[in-house]
Amino acid sequence: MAENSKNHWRSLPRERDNPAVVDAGARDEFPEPPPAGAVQLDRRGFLQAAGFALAGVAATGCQRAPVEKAIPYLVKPVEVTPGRAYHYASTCGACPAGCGLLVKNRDGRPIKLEGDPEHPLSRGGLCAAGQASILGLYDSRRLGAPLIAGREASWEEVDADVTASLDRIEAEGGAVRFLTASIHSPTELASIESFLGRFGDARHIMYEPLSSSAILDAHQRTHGVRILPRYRFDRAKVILGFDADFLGTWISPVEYTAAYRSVRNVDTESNGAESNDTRRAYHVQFESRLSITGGKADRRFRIAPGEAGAALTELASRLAEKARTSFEKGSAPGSSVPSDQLVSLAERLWSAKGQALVVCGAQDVRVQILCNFINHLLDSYGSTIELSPASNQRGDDDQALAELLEEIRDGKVDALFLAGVNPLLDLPLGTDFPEQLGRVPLAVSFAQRNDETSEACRFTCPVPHYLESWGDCEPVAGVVTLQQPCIQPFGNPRPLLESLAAWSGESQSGESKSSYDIVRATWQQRFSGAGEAGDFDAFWKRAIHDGSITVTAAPTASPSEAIIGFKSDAVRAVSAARPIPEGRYALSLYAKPAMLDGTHAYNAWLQELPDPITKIAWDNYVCLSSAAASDLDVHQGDVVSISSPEIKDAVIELPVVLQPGQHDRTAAIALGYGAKASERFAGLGPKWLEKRDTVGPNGRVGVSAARFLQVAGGTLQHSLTTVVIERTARKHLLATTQTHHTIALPEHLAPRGAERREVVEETTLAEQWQRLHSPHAAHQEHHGSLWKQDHEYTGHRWGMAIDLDACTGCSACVIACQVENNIPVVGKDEVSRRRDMHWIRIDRYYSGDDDDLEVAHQPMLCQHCENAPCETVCPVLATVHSEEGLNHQIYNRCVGTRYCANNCPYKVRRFNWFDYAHDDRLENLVLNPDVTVRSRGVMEKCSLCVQRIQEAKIEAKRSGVALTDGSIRTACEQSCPASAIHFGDMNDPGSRLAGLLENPRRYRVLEELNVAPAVNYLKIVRDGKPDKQGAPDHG
Amino acid sequence: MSARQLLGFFDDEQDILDATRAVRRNGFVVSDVYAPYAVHGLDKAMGLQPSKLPRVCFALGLLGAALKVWFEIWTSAVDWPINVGGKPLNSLPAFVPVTFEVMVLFAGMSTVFAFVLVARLYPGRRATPPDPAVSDYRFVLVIDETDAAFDPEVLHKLLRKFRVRAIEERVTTDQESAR
Amino acid sequence: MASASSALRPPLIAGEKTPAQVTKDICSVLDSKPTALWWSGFLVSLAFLLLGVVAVTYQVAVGIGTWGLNSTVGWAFDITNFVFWVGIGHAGTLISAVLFLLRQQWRTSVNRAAEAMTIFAVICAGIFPVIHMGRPWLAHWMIPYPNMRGPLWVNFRSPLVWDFFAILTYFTISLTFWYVGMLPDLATIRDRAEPGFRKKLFGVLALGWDGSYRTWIRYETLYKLLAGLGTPLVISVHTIVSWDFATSVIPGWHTTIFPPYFVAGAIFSGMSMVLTLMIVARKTMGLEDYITVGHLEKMAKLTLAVSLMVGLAYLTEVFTALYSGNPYEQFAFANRMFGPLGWAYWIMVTCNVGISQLFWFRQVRTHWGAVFCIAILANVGMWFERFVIIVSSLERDFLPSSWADYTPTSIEVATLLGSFGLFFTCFLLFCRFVPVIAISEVKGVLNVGRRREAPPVISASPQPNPAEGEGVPA
Amino acid sequence: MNSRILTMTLVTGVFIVALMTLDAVATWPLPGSQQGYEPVQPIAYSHRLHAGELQLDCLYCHSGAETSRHAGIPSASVCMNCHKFVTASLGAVRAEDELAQQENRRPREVVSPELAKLYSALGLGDNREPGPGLKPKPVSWIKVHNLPDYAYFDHRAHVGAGVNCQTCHGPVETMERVRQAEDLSMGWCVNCHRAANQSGIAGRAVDASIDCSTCHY
Repeated sequence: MAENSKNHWRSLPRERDNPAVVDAGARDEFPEPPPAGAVQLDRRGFLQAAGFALAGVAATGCQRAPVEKAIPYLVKPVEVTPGRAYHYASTCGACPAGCGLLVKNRDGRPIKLEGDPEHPLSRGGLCAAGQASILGLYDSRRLGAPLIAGREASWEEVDADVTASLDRIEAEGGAVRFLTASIHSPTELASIESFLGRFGDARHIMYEPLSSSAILDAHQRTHGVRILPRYRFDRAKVILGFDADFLGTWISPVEYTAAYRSVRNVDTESNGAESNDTRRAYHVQFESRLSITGGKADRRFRIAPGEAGAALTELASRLAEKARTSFEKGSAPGSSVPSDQLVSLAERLWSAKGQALVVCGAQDVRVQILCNFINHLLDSYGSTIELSPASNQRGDDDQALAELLEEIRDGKVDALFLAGVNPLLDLPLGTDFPEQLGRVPLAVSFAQRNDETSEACRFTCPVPHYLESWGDCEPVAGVVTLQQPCIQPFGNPRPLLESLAAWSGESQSGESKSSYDIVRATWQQRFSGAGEAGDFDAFWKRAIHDGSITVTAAPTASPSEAIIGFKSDAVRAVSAARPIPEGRYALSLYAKPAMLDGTHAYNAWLQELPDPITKIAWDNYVCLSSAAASDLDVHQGDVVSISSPEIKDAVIELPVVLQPGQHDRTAAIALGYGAKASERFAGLGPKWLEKRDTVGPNGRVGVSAARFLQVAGGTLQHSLTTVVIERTARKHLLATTQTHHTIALPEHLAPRGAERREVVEETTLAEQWQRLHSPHAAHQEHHGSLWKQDHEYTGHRWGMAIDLDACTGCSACVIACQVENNIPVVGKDEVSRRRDMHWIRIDRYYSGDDDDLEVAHQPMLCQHCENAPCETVCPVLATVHSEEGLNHQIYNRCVGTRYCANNCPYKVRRFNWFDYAHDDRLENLVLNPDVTVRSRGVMEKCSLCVQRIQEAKIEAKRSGVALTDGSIRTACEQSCPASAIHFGDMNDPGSRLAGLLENPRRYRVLEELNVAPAVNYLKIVRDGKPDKQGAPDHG
Repeated sequence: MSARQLLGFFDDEQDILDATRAVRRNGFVVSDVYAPYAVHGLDKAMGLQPSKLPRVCFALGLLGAALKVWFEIWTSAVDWPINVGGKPLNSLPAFVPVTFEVMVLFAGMSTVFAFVLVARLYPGRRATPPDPAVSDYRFVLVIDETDAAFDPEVLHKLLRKFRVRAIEERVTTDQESAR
Repeated sequence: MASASSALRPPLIAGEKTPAQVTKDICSVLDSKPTALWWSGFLVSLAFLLLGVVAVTYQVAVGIGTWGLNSTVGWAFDITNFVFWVGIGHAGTLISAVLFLLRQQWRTSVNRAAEAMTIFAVICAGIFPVIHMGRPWLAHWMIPYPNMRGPLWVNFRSPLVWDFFAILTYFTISLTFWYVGMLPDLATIRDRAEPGFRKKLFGVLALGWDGSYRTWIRYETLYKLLAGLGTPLVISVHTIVSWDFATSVIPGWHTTIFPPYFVAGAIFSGMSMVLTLMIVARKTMGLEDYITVGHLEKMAKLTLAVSLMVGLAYLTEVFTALYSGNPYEQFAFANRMFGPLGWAYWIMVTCNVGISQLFWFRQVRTHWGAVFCIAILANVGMWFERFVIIVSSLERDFLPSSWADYTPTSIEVATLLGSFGLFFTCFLLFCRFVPVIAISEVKGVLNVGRRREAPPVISASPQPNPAEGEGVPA
Repeated sequence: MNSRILTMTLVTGVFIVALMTLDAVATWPLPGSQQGYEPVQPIAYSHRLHAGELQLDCLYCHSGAETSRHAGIPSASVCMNCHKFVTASLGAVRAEDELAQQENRRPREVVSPELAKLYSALGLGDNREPGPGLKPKPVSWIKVHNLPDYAYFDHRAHVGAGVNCQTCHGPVETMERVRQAEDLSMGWCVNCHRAANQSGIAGRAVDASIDCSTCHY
């Protein structure tokens, strides 16, 4: 940790020339940990006394608090005021979607990532992975220095070796390959290009484990240019999804969620209308396993993984008729979807011509071509699908990848550079691949951690976290965002750009160009090239300040002129899917919204985040429909062994999870698990007598299913394999945070007439429309009070409204809350004991049957009841009500009787069963200095981010202006991509919240208890489904 | 001063009852009776006033309750009024249980203290029963030899009627037995 | 006169004892060396006590997480044990106070032991609310003492604060009652003891009691007063304990029947525990003459009566749920009976209402073995009653999403055993050092139902009216 | 009548005992109260001199107090604003001058030992110039006013409301070495807030909430 912590304290690049502060950092920020007793005493003081580095010294006697030192800067940076937060605009590097960030810095270190509301794509949202990526910055296991054959080395050595062998290869004209994840940084692309330029046989190959390359290939065939189009869900009125989890994991979920919400919101007049032409977007999802996208769909069809083609063919033929285009439908339809459904669907699509959008996640070029064809017939290109400006969020090319792997096997590659990828984890490579990779003369891996791939490479070059380095992004042509460092790098990593610069022979003198110069240079050139008006420095300053700018897309970025009209000759009907052999199951390998492809496997927050659908944390598993499970005679938690006749010696063992709404012949397994990075979680969590370990028998979290991926037909296919499933005798403990999955009570216990709990309320589009246009407002139940009312809320009265119709369950809010409020990670055992500490719990309820499953997500947090049952029972006044309607939990007063939690009807209170570890002093830097780190034995719960409220109020007082609505945004609200959460002042008639309280969809959970929650919910809107409540006026 | 006393020793509760009555009827002054256990009616026979402890009990019980209810209202509604679960600051009904308990505590304990005070019982007090067997089975009737009119003969005769086991005369100087 | 009614009233104390004999019989236990039986019992209890101490120390050192609780089920063994022990603690005061006021003279043989039991049970009970806290070292914050926090007082609306005061009062009053009741006997021991430490010790404890009747009369008044205070106290204490649940919002807790329900249950469990201990005592310490089959039978009858009350409470509870039309309540009870903890519910019903019906039969009532078994089972049942009420209600409350199950850990089980260890250790020590039977009170009832020897030949005394001879003071 | 007297005595007794305990307990200090804490600082900086005699505004050095939760300890560069030129007390300089006149030589520069520490901290050599091999090393002051970790105090709010620094920090301008004047207990804070709500601060009405979340979150 020592070398990682080195000079972390320097807050900004321009402090670089102040060795004094560096030194201060080196010596004083991280003293030897004081004796156990004292650690607890000053753990938070260490963070709290902002602007100082507090060195904890062991307590001098019991009564006296420990001596705390205060070490000021020698020369204080201008923008750093101890205790004041300041924000930098930057770009998220957690995935290639490139969402906008506002990095909240405190005392020279980032402590929270917030979505950038001005960002043209993400519009203020930020996903769970993005929120959590800040933890990677303070990861004490990151590489601090380059490795040569596993031994630490200096950059000089590395440069010498690498350049030497590069020169040799150049001379011999050897093959140089550069394998990266999708890159949309113009500068990186350019410098890789220029770096490879000097070699005769050089290629830059991008790939993604969750590949979308079929889409690009399809457009190559149909539009003559290999690009990923930009999908404009915000322009669609009818949305068709085929195995594309575009709200959860597909390409750019945050962007899509925001767009999707904008056309689904029934409160906006246009979407609220009933007539078909202006009603809200109608969404149909065809999928083999239940995704959060499917959960939001108006109509959902279970299809086998290979079946999309057949369904699309049928649709295509119907639409072709309408469009009077010829289309060889070929053999009889092999789709299990009732054709009348498809007919009406075709009707619907046709009627929405120009406003329809069909997206497909299948990794089969023929299917994607069909999809393009349909979109073409529906005039989607140019309206709901943009080819220019196109998206750069995916640039993967599986064909090239396949060739590369071939070359490596044959030992034809002389130099291999891997950046931001971990093929040994996420590609279906044989067990012999590592030493094949070892045989590559020059294998260089650019990585933050020593992962599977780096181990196999001779050179491992640590790259800085994206919050530590300069960079630029162009997720969509013309939308440019910058990354700027918010803290000096820990250890001594070197940005990819600088390494390339150093090796491309440009800087022989030894001192290499800084990435800052390189990025700036690119833009200088682009600026002049694009002939923008005005002076560059102004442009550059604005760019850095705003974080994102829009420029006319660079010619390379947008091949508009290359695009040709739709080439229909490529279009072929896709006959019925390959039948799934008897006794086998079609395997669908998918990604979880948090874990994605496994790049974040090191991230405890994401590992502990319950999956939005299964509500299981700390594991991957094989999902089966209940029918399949009964066929196999297995139950939840039974371990099964999964093997495939198609792939030799690929056998994995995973626990079974019963998943409603899943296709009966499909088994679904999440990718990204079983990563080496997760070995660190061994022994995580409180240590005690009956503790169980977080990692599985393989010493890692979950098991990697990458072996079942297949490279076929030029694409990396994640749902091609069919597997044999055999039960074993063993069971596996699953850490699930919700065990009862429906709002319906168990049949044999349910009182007649109350089989279903009205916790999540629903309405229909028709009813909603009629309400919206009928005079009478939302009906309010009034309960008389036994007590005389002693407490008027005259000033502010904080409250919240959560739109269940908007909520997709993506869980971004859960992580945002965890980061903001210093919520500890407790480990698998504790989670499995139902002691997860998340302040927001997203309840997920199913209703209906497998074929017509309805999913409801309900974020459940402290409801801040006006008549709070928890407060009355607390003996020591540790939880009381504030003058502003908040329910306070005072940690330092709490004695931990847990009576309040028992008496909470919503069960949203969390108890510190143990002292949860905050031992990693580096990781502690991510803690929010404005929130107490709770000790053992105290209750905690959602505070509606009272620290933000206080900050805003004090700041308003100081500057003498009144608080404006929206100036306080809770962490969850801020990060929600669907902006489903609204915090505000209920006493302010002008506030958004006040408006929402008038909304006919507004209701309060368990209102009949008369606890009068301050958190309100807006009913889910179902499309034409009968109202579950029966009573239209309810709520 | 010194007092001359005549002690009659009995073994049966009925005898001591009758004897006491008879002695007093014959105009003698019963100074005290020592008994191993409470004999019903003996107090009447001795002509003792009923104890006044109940008054102490009642008064202090009331005082305790009053103090407590005042304290509860003062702390919750006056000294630091805090909104707890939307309940009124002075939620009187919720204060009843504690008030009751404190009332009982005050009443009970104060009565006990009052008892030890009036009975002059305290740790280390020397117990001087006229006969060590008093705490076992023996009853002792103590009669003051008051004036010249006092005739031991009559008394002896009288006591013998009630199967007195023994009679002896004592001169006590301490106030102990003259209580 | 007694003789008139002797035919109707069997003697309370067997074996034609004289006061002197009584003293001898009861005190001899204290003079003699402890029996092997006593030693074995004592060592076993001590072992359990140590186990409990270890468990509690571990839990306080490591955290409440060492118990099987979770975010949904915040109370289980801890509060179950608390209510269980408080319940046990109720019989003592009941027998000494209520039966005293009701002039049930047979109580004299058992009240001392019962009161002792009360005190030890309350000690056991009092431990749990403290150790169940997340931060037990801050337990004193329950006391509204002046402080430098503003001052910040306590929340007098919280049933836990009520509990604190109730338990405190109950313990203090019971202890006083017990001690005051023992004063004459302490004097007896003092007077029998050879000069030496024992004599000195008991001399101090006896506060110089000399059996003067002027003291006796005040003593009687005091005793009556304490009994009068103790009776409502007993009821209030368990009422308050029941309010821990009744004042909450959780279906299955939030019900008005709880106070009588809990009080009945408490008396039931207390009676059973007294029965258990009585049988043990009379067997191991040869007190058959004092704790007669008659006593057992009377206790058994009482137990039967209370068990019927408990049964009625169970029925009423279910009926209320059905009749209320409150779906949450209805589900709570359906779940209690047929849900995951159904087995526990049926154990409770069987032990508390079912088996005790055997007491209808005289043969059962008078057979000490049978009585012993039934009493034990009743205690098991009562423990489960509290467990079912607390856990099954918490496991399945309002939001299905937060339903969770509870399984105890080894630490919790050890703690429960430890509390039993503590209880029996205390009780066995009590048997050794103070008279287990109220000597002076027993002497008072020796003549009940017994023909006195012939009156003196010459009797100048007027015939005492029958009423006097009858009403022998208790 | 015996017992009536008794009742009286008992009642009064109970009262007296109660009052005595109340009084006694109320004056117990909270464990960890550091009132009177007066640690020795690495550099003997005198608030009496700077804030008292020279009457420097507190906010000149503790500039954070207006704008931030923390008043902050001035960075060494702030000291240098003056001490680039002022290197010793006037007395010392005069003395050197006289000495120089007697020995008729040019007066040497006088640097007070305490200021020397400051210079060395900044890594400055002769004439306050960065010298070769001189390594800057920040001054580690000892924090005097420590609040518990769970209590949040915001200087902004108080300075903004017009609370004097001395209200909480005592007469710093008279202190050679800073001492914790108040006990900084919760009761002390709360009662000040109550008083402020009653009578306002400097005549202006203020809203000094005594909600728990004012300090605890």
